[in-house]
Amino acid sequence: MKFNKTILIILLFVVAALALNFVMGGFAFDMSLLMYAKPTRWQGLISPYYYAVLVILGINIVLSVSLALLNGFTGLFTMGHAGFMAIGAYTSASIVTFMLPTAPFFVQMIVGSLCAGTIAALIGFLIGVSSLRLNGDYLGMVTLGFSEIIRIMLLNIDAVGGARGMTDIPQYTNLGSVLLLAVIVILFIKRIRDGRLGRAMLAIKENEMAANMMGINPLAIKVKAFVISSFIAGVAGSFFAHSEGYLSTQTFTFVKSFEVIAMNVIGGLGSLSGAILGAGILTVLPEALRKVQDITGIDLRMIIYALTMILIMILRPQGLMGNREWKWLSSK
Amino acid sequence: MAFLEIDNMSLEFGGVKACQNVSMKLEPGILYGLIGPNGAGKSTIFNVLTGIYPPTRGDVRLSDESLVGKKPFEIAQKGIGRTFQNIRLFKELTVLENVMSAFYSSSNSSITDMVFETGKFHAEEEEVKIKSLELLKVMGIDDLAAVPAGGLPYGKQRKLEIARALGLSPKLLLLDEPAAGLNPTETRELTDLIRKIQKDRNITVLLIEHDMGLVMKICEKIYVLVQGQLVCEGPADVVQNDKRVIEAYLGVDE
Amino acid sequence: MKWMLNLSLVLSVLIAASCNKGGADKIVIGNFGSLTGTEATFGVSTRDGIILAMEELNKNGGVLGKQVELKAYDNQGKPEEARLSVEKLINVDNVVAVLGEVASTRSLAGAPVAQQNKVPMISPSSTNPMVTQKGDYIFRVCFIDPFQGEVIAKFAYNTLGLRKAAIFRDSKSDYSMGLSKFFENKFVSLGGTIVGDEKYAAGDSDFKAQLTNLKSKQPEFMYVPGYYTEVGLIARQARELGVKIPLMGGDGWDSTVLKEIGGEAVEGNYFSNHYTVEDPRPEVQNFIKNYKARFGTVPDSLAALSYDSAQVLFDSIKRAGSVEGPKLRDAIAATKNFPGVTGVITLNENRDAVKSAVVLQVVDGKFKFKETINP
Amino acid sequence: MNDFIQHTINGLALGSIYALVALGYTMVFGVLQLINFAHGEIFMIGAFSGLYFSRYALPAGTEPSIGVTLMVLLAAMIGSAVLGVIIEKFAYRPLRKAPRINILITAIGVSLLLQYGGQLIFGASPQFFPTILPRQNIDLGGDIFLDTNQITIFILSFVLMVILQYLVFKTQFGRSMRAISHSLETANVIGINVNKVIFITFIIGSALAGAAGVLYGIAYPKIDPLLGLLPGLKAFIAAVLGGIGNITGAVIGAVLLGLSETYVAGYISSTYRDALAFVILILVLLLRPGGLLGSKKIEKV
Repeated sequence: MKFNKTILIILLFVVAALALNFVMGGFAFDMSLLMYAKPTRWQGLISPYYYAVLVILGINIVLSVSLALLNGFTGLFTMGHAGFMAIGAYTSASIVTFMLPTAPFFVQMIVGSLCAGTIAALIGFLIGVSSLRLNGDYLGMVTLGFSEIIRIMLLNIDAVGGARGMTDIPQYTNLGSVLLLAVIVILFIKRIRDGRLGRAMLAIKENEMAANMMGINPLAIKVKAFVISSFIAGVAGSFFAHSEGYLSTQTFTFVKSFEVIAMNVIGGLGSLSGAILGAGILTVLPEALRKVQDITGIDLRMIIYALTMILIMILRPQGLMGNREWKWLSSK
Repeated sequence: MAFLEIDNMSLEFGGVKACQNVSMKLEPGILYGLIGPNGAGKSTIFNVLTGIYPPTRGDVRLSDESLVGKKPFEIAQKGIGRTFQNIRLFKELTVLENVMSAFYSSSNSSITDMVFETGKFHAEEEEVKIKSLELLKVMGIDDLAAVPAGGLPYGKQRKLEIARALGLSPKLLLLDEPAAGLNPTETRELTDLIRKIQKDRNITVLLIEHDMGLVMKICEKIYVLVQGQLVCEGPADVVQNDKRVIEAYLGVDE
Repeated sequence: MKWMLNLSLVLSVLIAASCNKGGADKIVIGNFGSLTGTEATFGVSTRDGIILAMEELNKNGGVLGKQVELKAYDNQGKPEEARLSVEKLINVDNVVAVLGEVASTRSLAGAPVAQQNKVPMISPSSTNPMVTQKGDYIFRVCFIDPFQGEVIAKFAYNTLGLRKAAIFRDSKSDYSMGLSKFFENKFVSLGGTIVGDEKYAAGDSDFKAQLTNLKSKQPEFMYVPGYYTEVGLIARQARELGVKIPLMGGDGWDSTVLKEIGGEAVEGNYFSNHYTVEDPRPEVQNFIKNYKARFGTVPDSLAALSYDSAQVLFDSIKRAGSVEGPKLRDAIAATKNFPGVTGVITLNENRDAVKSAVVLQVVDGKFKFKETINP
Repeated sequence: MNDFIQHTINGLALGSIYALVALGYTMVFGVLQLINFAHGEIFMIGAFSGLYFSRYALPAGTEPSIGVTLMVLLAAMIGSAVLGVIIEKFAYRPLRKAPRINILITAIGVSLLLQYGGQLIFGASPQFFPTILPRQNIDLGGDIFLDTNQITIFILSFVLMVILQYLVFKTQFGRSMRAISHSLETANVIGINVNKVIFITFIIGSALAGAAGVLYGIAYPKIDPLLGLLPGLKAFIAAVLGGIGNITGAVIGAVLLGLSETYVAGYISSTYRDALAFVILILVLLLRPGGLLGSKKIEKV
């Protein structure tokens, strides 16, 4: 019974995504176009600016939800999410640009994002195995360190543009595919959370010692969570790369990692709905605050942003959602 | 042949001797007590048994297999379940989920099963749920299954910890002061429960307890630990009349 | 399914908002730059240059009988924000043209959007050759890395007769990496040798390790094509280590901050620039005077370039008689001998400015004109 | 060989700057077990307090002298201490019992707020830090140069370390501090005024950061609102390297970090100089989480 319902929901989303795709991108629906056309994103109902914001929103949701698996469910405080996103973005961009420049875009998309995820997961595995014995702030600092090292290395690889950045990356990401990805990732994470793996993660977060005494291998579970999370971050990076069409290491700084953490925290650590809500707020808020800039003439966005963080931590440390979930994401 | 054997085990922390030459032999299906004044190293023995601290010297064997060097979760999987003196529940999980978490290592649905919610996944979840509810019923807290564990009253948290430990289907159950902080009625209730569980499941129980009455009443054999050393072992009447035990208690404890 | 309702509500609000068009009585131009973050000082100078140009224009009656309004958006130094701000400028604020960015990285991120929407974009100071290759709507009013890199190579080799160079470049900055590359090519092809090559990263404050290394290679001069934010300290530390050879750089040096921070250490050093404040042309003298009056500081080269980019844009609007993308584009592309602050600007077929460069020397805390080098 | 000596001098000088920042870092951590991310920004505010003090409070044309330097140092220490106390009272104190991740996030929030607030107030453009200490370049012969500033800073960080060491191990306040760092609850129980001790710790730690800010300004006379970012991170790494919470360790870690950065840039490659600090951080945390001088703590069960 439950099984049927979820299939129905997924189907509904696929249909909705395709419909959106049709309206906004106008390519995926037409099978003949599918083979050769590059997606033209500049048609349809809404302004390309809002379209671009929505695409970024989708990518941010994916990032935020994947981090929630670590931060919220397993209790691992990592500050290196931008690093995995960078690996995914650069991997996908390189593979598509150098090896599959003429392939139909859906081949590029599938191969690109899978490779991005796999490489990110592989590096995530190596980092995880070596550093997940650490806890708390120390883990945060080590992951931050790894992410910075990744960034500095990318900056010094000339093949991907070095300081100039990588240009002319095929832009095939469109709103439909991003939304579809977001939905798949949300459901994926939700189901992991609700299964025995998720219970083990939560147990480790709550009390690692007790989890140990329940026969749960904390390191193995943490590494699993880390690998899954970096895989998804890598895929998000791939979608990001092919949405921007341009990559520079300036994107993947510590600030980006912190933004994703902030999404989790504002929404409520430990809540999947919170991670989504947080991503929504932190994507839309900075854009909405541009209006403030029109009035004041100076950019207060980062200040408002920082203040929001501090105030939420002090006044509502459990975040906007607390531990609650929206109905469709609750475990029962 | 003993089922669990602690063989001349010593544990030192940077020169401080927490346990010295402790030897114990536990037979299957018997309820043991471990008593001693505060700071005698009772919980430390539990921590060595469960692999949290590796012993400095000596050996610990479960069914003739050495546990030294094994990771805590491996030891747990081999069938040693425990509770904690200062309760360590998964506070934000529900009561039911707390117990279900103990079935982690005995179930085997994969990530794919979870993500696609396959039949196997549902069957296994269902089975674990039923078993967990049974355990809760045994402890008399099945009506609270959906409540977050952190919200339970103290006494019920103690019971839940035992139910969770039972989820491992342990051969050996280590209970660390299960009656601490309970009122006399609750203590009596718990005493009966422990005995009942031990008998019904025919498991070995090692019980640390401050409440002498409780220990003397239900334990078939009692070990007395003073300053990291076993000073006496035997049935209640032997222990009660042992000079060193009386000295230790009169001299040190309240 | 309440959330679905919410989603559709949000969507419809977004759609409604996107239909909001700007007033027709004004011409809106856009600027994107890093107004906050590590490169904020460059973004702020650039924006101020545009503001000055716009205010002067509006005081004189605007263009095509309309007043000009500027929308300036911050991108915090992030390329993805740069792209988003260009999207917003073009699609929401309906700007007729976009001015920006300083850093080539962010110009490269924003340019494709302008190109796709057929809205002209003029970069005041992105020097990477690739920027204008993004399409026929992308222009710049500065010279490109190859030319500027060669300027110092020629000057050092021909004028000063130096043969051994060391390079000290900013690995984080595309500008610095680009200049270094073209300097190296030219200097070597002229017959000079590069004896040392070290890197630093913008934001560092200690350069002594690298400088000690470069010094031991005994070059006759050191090429440090970075921004004034670091060069002042580099010069200081070089002198503290007993490095007595001249340092040379590019237009990134042009700022009073360089003189303040570098103090005596920058004395006698050379850099290539677009113009010299000694130039008696009224464009130059008025610009410096007005900028000081308006913002209280001496303009750096970024401000001068952005001022010029705005001037070129206004001139092109006047010539085109229209603000429609294609017409405006053609007018900008036809810019010829425009008397800008940073020189006489002619755009070539690659939409790059062709103009001569000057070499300046720091003497008594002033940037003294040394030589003009033509393309 | 001469190069090596010069590199060593440079490395020691760089290390002593890191040490100054690391001392405050490690002190706050020692008491609160809190990575005070905003420490770098307190340091930045110290530098700006010094700048504005010497620009506006001192009569124009004041000649650089040791007296002037001490006055500026004092002003900066007061400025930073006030800021540190404000941060402690409004951002950290309400969170004393909250999970550590919340405190850490608040700390990062405060740090961002000060960075961007600083850009708003002080302007984004770098400013010249006035010469307040007479300096001389000493030619040691063989093309090796030593700066009097380098010596001053080196000595100062050593002196501060000794003073702190005395404070922590020889005074009543130090005993209370150590008690709190051992266990906040116990300290409460045995009648230590925890809030007061933490308050004073923040004053001292922040004042140290303020002093470091001025000395940094003297050594690298270019300051901007984002100046705390990199030294803050490096100082943290230095503190971890030496064993966080350990005062001597912070200084040793800082000097080692300064030396290794200089040697790597000098002999291996300057490309990965900034990555080096992170590599060190990772290696230390993975191989010896307690740092070089730290001890391994046993988790209480």
